[in-house]
Amino acid sequence: MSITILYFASLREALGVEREQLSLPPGIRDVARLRVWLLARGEDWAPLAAPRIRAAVNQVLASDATTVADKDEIAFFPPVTGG
Amino acid sequence: MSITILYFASLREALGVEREQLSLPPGIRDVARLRVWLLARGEDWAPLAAPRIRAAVNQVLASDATTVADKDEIAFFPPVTGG
Amino acid sequence: MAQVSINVQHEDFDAGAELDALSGNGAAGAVASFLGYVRGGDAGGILAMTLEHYPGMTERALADIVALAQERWSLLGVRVIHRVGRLLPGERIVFVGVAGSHRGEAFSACQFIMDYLKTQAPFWKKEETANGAHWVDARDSDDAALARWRP
Amino acid sequence: MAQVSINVQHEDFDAGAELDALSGNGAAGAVASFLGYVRGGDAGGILAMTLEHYPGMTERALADIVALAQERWSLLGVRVIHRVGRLLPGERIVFVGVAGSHRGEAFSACQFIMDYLKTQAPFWKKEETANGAHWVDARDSDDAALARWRP
Repeated sequence: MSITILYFASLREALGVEREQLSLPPGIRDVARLRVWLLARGEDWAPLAAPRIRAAVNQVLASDATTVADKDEIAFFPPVTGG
Repeated sequence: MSITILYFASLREALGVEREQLSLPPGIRDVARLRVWLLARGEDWAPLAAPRIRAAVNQVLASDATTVADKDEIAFFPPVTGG
Repeated sequence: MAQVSINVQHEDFDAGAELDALSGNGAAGAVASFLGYVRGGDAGGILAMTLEHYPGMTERALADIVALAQERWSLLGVRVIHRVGRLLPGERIVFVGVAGSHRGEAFSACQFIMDYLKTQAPFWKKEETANGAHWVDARDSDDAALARWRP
Repeated sequence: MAQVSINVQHEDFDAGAELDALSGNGAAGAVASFLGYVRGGDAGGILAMTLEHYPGMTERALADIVALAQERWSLLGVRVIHRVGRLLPGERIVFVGVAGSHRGEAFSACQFIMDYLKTQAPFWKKEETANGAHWVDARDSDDAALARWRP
């Protein structure tokens, strides 16, 4: 399963990564599992663990339970501050 | 006691009067008494009796109990519809 | 202290310029505004609208309304323009703009001023249609809008 | 059907022209609007503000927010412009304008759209001050403002 992940704003800067293309092992079926898998890559990814970090799947706000599927575009970002 | 009375909008048109200078007899101490006295002048003044007609004394919204004094500017008008 | 400016006039005005002035070159973070127009087109076939007012009392009533708003909210600027005389469909009638540090107070104060203006400021509208001219009736919904600001 | 137009852009815009377009030459009686600015002057010594966004999702989120407003109120026109990139103190950031037949629905929908935009649309602000640059924190009061629209 191949997905794209985007990071924005302070999270992007903390991780030093803007975008990743990843092949996921089977079983990463939702946002919660994806986040655990991403964090398991090492402590550089710790900023992603903050509870305030939001997720979007295919450009729609997502929850932990939102399904992740092949070719999805997943984004992680801090609370928004526009307007 | 000498006062000025102004009439506005539909009331002005119904009465055919825009402005009056009047000398009032003693005892016309408030808006309620003034209205009764004005109405007593004849049935042409009946439009002034409608409960929806508002009053102002010296350019401030008034109630029946608002005092009327020498040289006051009194106004009668229908509910406002600006904006 | 908020900068307050109130005008009752026949002439039209430039709403964009009024908004720019309210922002104070960034001193305010938020500007909420309201514009009322003479409805035209299909809306009841209005040919023209004449606004009568009570000179002197109008300005005083508007100043009192703005002062009430300033007692309730911390505002950076308030601008009220109300036109009088004969206006055509599509023309601006009223502009109320409020500048504040945050949007909540700007929105609330702008709506408060409009609700009070609609029920307390001595303006009267007379519509001309193909069937003649008639004075516009006051709307109960305007009294209801006012009521929610009362304690 | 309300006329809806949404833009996310770096360029500035003419708020007065946007208001004129919303009034539809008098088809609408009421236009409520909001303008947000980069605060300047004394307000914390901001030298510049950079707005980052999530291209694609931003436009979609704004369209969803406007659609929600249209489900709640009968609107004649909605205009949303949000700027991105680096902006200086006093510059406009956001414009939301709503045209309706009456002021109540225009005010409510404008405030609703701003409250949702502030909490749901993927924009992020980074401030530059003399002490360096930092990301602006989300405000709890924005979540509170959103909560009152929920059933």
